Amino acid sequence: MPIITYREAINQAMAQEMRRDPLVVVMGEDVAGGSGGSAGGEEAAGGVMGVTQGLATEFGRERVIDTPITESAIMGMGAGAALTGLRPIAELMFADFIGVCFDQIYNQAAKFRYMFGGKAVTPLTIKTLIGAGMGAGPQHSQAIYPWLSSVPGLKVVTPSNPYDAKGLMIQAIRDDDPVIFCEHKSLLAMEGEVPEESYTIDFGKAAKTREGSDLTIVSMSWMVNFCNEAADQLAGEDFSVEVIDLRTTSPIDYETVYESVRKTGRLLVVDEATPICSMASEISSAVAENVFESLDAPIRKVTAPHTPVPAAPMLEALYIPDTAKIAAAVRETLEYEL
Amino acid sequence: MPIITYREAINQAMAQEMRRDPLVVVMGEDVAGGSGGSAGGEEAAGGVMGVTQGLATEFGRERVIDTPITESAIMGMGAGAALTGLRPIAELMFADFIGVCFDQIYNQAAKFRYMFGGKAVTPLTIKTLIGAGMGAGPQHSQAIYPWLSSVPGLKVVTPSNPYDAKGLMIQAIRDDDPVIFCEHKSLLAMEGEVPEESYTIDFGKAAKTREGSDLTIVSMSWMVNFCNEAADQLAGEDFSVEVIDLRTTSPIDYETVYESVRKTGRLLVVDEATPICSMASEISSAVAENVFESLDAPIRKVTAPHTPVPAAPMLEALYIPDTAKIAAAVRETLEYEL
Amino acid sequence: MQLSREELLSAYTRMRTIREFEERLNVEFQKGTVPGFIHLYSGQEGIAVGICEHLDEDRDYIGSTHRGHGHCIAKGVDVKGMMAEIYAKSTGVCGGKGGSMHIADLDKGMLGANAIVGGAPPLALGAALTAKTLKTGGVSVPFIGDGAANQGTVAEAMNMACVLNLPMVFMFENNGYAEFTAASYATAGSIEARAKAYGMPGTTVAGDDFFAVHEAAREAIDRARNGGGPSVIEATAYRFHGHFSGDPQVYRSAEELKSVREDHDVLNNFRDRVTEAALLDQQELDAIDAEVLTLMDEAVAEAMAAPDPMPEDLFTDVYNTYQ
Amino acid sequence: MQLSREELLSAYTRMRTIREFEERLNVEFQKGTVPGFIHLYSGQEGIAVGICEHLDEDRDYIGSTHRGHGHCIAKGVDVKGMMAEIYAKSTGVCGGKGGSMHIADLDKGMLGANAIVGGAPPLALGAALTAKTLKTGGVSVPFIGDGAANQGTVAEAMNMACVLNLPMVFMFENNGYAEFTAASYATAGSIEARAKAYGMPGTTVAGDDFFAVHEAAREAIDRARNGGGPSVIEATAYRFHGHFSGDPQVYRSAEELKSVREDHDVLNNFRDRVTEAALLDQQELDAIDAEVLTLMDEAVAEAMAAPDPMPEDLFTDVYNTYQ
Ligand SMILES: Cc1ncc(C[n+]2csc(CCOP(=O)(O)OP(=O)(O)O)c2C)c(N)n1
Ligand SMILES: Cc1ncc(C[n+]2csc(CCOP(=O)(O)OP(=O)(O)O)c2C)c(N)n1
Ligand SMILES: [Mg+2]
Ligand SMILES: [Mg+2]
Repeated sequence: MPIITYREAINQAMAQEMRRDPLVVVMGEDVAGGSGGSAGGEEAAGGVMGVTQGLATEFGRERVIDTPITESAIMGMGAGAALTGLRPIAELMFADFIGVCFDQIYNQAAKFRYMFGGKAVTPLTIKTLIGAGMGAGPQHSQAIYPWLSSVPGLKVVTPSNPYDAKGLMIQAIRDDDPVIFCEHKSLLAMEGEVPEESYTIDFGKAAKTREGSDLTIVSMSWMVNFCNEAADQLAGEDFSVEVIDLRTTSPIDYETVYESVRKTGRLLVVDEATPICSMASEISSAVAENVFESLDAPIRKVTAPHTPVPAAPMLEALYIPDTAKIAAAVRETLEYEL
Repeated sequence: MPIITYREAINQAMAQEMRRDPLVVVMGEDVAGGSGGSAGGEEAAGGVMGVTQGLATEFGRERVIDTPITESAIMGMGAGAALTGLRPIAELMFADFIGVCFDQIYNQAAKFRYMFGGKAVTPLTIKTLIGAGMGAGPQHSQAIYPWLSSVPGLKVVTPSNPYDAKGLMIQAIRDDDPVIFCEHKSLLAMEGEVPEESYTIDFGKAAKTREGSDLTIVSMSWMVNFCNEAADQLAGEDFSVEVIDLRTTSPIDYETVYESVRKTGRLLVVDEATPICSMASEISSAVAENVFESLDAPIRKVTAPHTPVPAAPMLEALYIPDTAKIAAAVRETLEYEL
Repeated sequence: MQLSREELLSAYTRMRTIREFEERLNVEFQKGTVPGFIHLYSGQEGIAVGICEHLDEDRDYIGSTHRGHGHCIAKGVDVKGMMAEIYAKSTGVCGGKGGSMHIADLDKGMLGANAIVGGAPPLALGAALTAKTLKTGGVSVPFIGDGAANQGTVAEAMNMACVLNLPMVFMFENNGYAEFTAASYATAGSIEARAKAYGMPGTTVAGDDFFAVHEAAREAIDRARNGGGPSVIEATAYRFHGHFSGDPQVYRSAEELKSVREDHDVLNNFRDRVTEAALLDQQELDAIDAEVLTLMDEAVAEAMAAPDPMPEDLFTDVYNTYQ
Repeated sequence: MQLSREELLSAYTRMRTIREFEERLNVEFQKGTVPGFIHLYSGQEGIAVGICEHLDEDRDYIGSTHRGHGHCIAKGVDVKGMMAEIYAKSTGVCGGKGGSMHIADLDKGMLGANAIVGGAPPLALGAALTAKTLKTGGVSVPFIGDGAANQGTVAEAMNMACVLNLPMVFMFENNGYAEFTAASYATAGSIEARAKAYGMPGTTVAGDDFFAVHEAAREAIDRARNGGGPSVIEATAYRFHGHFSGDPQVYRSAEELKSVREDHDVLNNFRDRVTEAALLDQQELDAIDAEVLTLMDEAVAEAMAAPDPMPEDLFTDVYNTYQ
C-alpha cells in the first residue's frame, strides 16, 4: 500500500470527492492562494500548510475559492451553501480563530436541522488546524474539540493517523450534518499506509490501536500516538495496556470504551485539551456513571494544564501530555489497590 | 433584612461599586437605553431586562454607555479599557450571542496576563443572561458556562439566588481577572433577603445549601433551587441529601465537593447545560479521580439532553432538569448497592 | 415600470396579510396566549413585499431577522403554518421547535428568521454561491436592520459579496431604532455610503412607498440575476410597534408614534395611489381586507386547536444520522 | 511641518533599528535558531515610526498585529527584551510566554502584537475609552493590514469609535497582500471610502515616504487629542519579505520584488531627502547604521545566552488570584 503523509491523505480525500461530486467546493483563506498576485496566481499556494495543494489547479478557482480574512463570512457562506444544495468544505485556517465566527457554526449550522423542525440539511465540512507542538504560541495552538463536541448538531472528527484522516474526511464530506474536521498540525507530516482508492470510516466508531487486558487508555488525535508508545513501552514491563482511539469526539463511541473497561477495570483518559470540561472529563464521567461496578481504581486523566499554551518551546513541551507522563499515570493506576 | 429580587441585587451591587469607585463604567446595548430616541432619552430603559435600570440616571451617560450592536467591539472595548486603567462592566445581552465575540474574551482578555508574562491586569466583568425557561428558543436560552469554564484565565460566576448575586457581582467588579457573570433569566424575579450594605463573596467557595449525610448533589445557578426542593422532598422520605452550590464554575471548589462525598459516598451532579463536556462531567470526573475510594455508587448526572433548546414551552419544560428528575436520580442512586 | 392589476392585487394582499398577521398577534400576545417574545413588522410591509414580488420561490432566497414574519409571508411561507409555529404547535412550519424567531422554509427559498442580529447575511452569501456555482440564475437577499448594519458579519458579507461578485441584494431596513437605541445615535455615517465604499451600487428609498421599493428592487435584482453583482438598498422604515410586543417605548415621543402611523402607513399610501389612479377600487381592496381578516381568524383558531409537539420530538432532528 | 535635527535623527534611528532587527531575525531564522514563526516588517518602517513619533509613552496606546516588531520598536519597547522574547527566553518582555506574535508592554503604551487578524482594533477602543473617561488627552492607534481591513471587528471598531467620538487613529497599512492573496482581489472598494462611510475623515499616503506619513499622522493625532474624534489613514506599504520568514512568494513576480526594494525603500528615500536638503549628512547616518548593527549583535548574543524560562513558569500568571 502507498505510504503517504497525513497532509497528503486529507488532500487525496478532498480531490477524490471533488472528482466524484461536482457539488463539493472548497473555500477559505489562501486555499488556492495567490489570487490577484503579481505572479498571475497560476501557481496555487494550496493553503497555508499545503493541505489543499493542487486542488485549484485541478478543479479551478470557481470550486476552490480564495476568500478575504472574514471567518464569519466564510463559515456562514459554507453553511448557507450547504443549506441550498452544495456540499462545501470551508476552511478555518487555525481552530483558534473560531472565536470570531463561532456563531455561524454553533447557533446557525449546527442548529438548523433541529430548529427548522427537521426540514433542513446542512452538509458542511469545516476543516481546521488544531493543537500544539509548533511553538506557535497561545493563539495558534489550542485543542478546542471539547467545547466543539459539546454542541448538539455538530460532529467533531479528530484523526490520529493518515489512514483515518483520509477515510474520515471522505465520510465528513458525504455526511449530511455539519462536521468539524480537526487536522492536528503536529501530524501533518506523519506517514502511514493509505489505500489509493476511496473509502469511508464511520463516525462514532472508535479504533482499538493496542489490545490489552490490564488497563484501558482512551484518547484522540495526536495524543493517540503517545498512548501507543506508552503501551508499547509498558508491554516491556509486562503491563498489558489497551488503547482506544475515539476517532470522532462527537459522536462518541461510549460502547467500545465501556466494553474495554469492563474487561480491564482501569481507565486512563489522555487529552491534549486543557483539563476542565475536557474530553477526558467527559469519558471519565461516562464510565463513572455507566460501568462503575467494573472499576478497580480511580479514573485518571492526563491533560494539558489549566493554562494558555506558552510560546516558549521548552514550556510548550511541558504543557503537552507526552509518553512519559502517560506511562507514569498508567503505572500509578496499575499499582492502585482497592 | 430587606427582601429584594435577584435583578435588584445585581443592580444594587453595580450601583454601590460605581459610587465607591469612579473607574467602574458600564457598557452595552441599551444598558442606558433610549439614546438618540425622539423622547429625548432622559428616561433610561435600563437594559433589556431592567438590570441596569437607574444607573444612567445616577451616573450619567459617560459612565453608562449605550453601544451599537457590535459585541466584538463591546467586549474588546471592555478588555482594552480594563488593560489601561478602567474597571469596566461590559454587557453581553444574552450569553448565546457570544459566538460573534468570543475571540475578544477567550483569546484576548483571558490570555493577556499569561501571554504578556504576568505584566497585564484585566479587571473586566462581563455580565450576561443565561439559561432556559422563558420560551425564548434555541438561540436565546443556552447554558454555556461549561465551555466558558474551560478557558484558562477566565472566571465564571453562576449565582443561584439574590444574596449570592449581589456578593458575587461586587467581587467580580473588584476582581483583577476577567470574569463572566452569568445571570440566569429565570431567576431575575426571584426574591430573597439581601443586606443593604456592600459585601463580597469569594470566588471558588461553594455554599452548602442543604446539609445531609446520604448523598451529595452538586449544582450551580438556577438548578440549585430545584436541587434544594428535591432535597426537601426527599427529607420527607427520610433521605438525608446534601446540596452544594458551586457559586462559581471557575474557579471550582473541588475540596468542598470531595469532603462531602467522603462523608456521603454518593454523588449526583445537576447541570442545566447539555451533557457532553458539561460541568456535570467535570465534577463527576474529578471525584472519580480523587475520591474514588469513598464512592458507594455510580456517579449520576442529570443534565439537559444533547439537543438545542426547543422553542415550544412544552418541549422546553421537558428539556430542563427539574425537581422530579433530580429526586428520581437521587432515589436510584441511594438504592444502588455495591 | 407599470405593474399589472394582478401584480397590484398580489402585492396588496401580501402587505395586508402581513399587517393583519402582526396586528392579530399583538392582540393575542397581550391576552397572554402566545409564548416567547414577538417582534412585529407592522409598518414595514412595503419593503418585504416590494422585494419579494420579484423573487422566485425555487431559485431565489431570502435571509431574515428576529423581525421575520413579514419576510416569511412575502416569500410565500404558509400563514397558518407560521401562526401554528408561533403558537409552538406540532403543525407549525418547524414543528414548534423554532418559534417566532426561527421560522424557515427552504422549499420557499426562506433561509430562516434569525435570532442573532447580523446572523443571516453570511448565510445569504452561501445561497448566492450556490446560485452562482450551479448557474441557477438565482438571487439571494438578506434583510438587515439599521442596528444590524453595524454588526461585523454584515460588513464581512458585503465585502465577500463584492469580491466574489455574488448575485445578491443587501436589503437594509432603517426603522430608526435598534431595540431602544436610535439609529441616529448608533449607526455612524450612512449605509448607502458603506455600500459604495465596498464598490457596490447603493440607493436609498422610502420604505412607506411600495412603488419606490419595488422599482429599486427590480433594478438591483435584475442586475444581480444578470451577473452584475451585489448591491445595497436602504429603505427608511416605520416601526409601528415597540421593539417587541409589549414594549412601552419610553424612548419615542408621542408625536413620532402618531406620525409613523398617520403619515407613513404603506398600506394607506398604496390604497391612495392605486385608487386615485383608478387602477383598483376601494371595494376590491376592502374585499381583500375582509378575506385576510377571516384568514387570521382561521389561522389563530387552528393554531390554538392544534396539538402540541410529542414529548419524543425533543430528541429528534438533531442529526441526520447518530442520535 | 519642519522636523528638528533631533527629531530627524530619532526617526531615522528608529526606522533603521526596525530594519536591522528584522533583517537580522530573517538571517537567524534561516539558520534555524529562532522558534515559531516570524512575520517581518521590513519595508514598512516609515509607517510605524511616522505615527509613533507623535505618541507619548504613558498616555498614548497602540494596538498591533502579527507583524508587530516594527510597531513595538517604534513605540519604545526595549529591543533586547523583544529579541529575547522572540528567542523564548526568560529575559524576554513577556518572559518567553508570548513570543513574536504577542509582544506587549503596557508601560510603553503597547497593547500587544496580536495573532488574531483584526484582534487589536476592538482593544484599541478600550484604550481610547480610558483616555476619554479619565481625560488624559491620550490617543489610541490600532495598526491594521489590508487583509485585516475586511475582518468584521475592524468595521465594528470604526463604527464604535465614531459613535462614541473616541480619540483614535485607525492606521491601515496596505502592503498589497494578506498572506498570499492580493488586496486587489480580497479588499473590495477603498479603505479611505470606508472611513468616510462611517463619517470619519480618511486619507491615503505613501508609506515609503516617512514625511508624508508623519504629516498625515500629526493632523489625525492632533484632531483626536483635541476632541475631534477618530479618523483613518491608509498608507500604501511595501512588504520586502514574504508573509513569514521562509515564504517562497510564488504569488509575487520577480519584477515586483525587485521594485519594492529598489524603488520603495523608505530608508533610502529618507536618506536621500535629508541629505539632499542638507539636514543631515551621510556620515552621521552611517554612524547610526553602525550603532544599530552593534545593538543587534548584542541583542542576538544576549538573547541566545539568556536562560530559558523555569519549568514552573508554565503554571504562573494565569490569574491574579486562584491558581
Ligand atoms: C448578536 C445579537 N446581539 C443583540 C441581540 C439583541 N437584539 C435583538 S433585536 C435587536 C435590535 C436590532 O435592531 P435592528 O437591526 O435595527 O432591527 P429592528 O429590530 O429594528 O427590526 C437587538 C439588539 C441579538 N439578538 N443578537
Ligand atoms: C482571525 C484570523 N484569521 C486568519 C489568520 C491567519 N493570518 C495571519 S496573518 C494573515 C494575513 C494578514 O494580512 P494583512 O492584514 O494584510 O497583514 P500583513 O500580513 O500584510 O501585515 C492571515 C490570513 C489569523 N491569524 N487570524
Ligand atoms: Mg431597526
Ligand atoms: Mg497586508
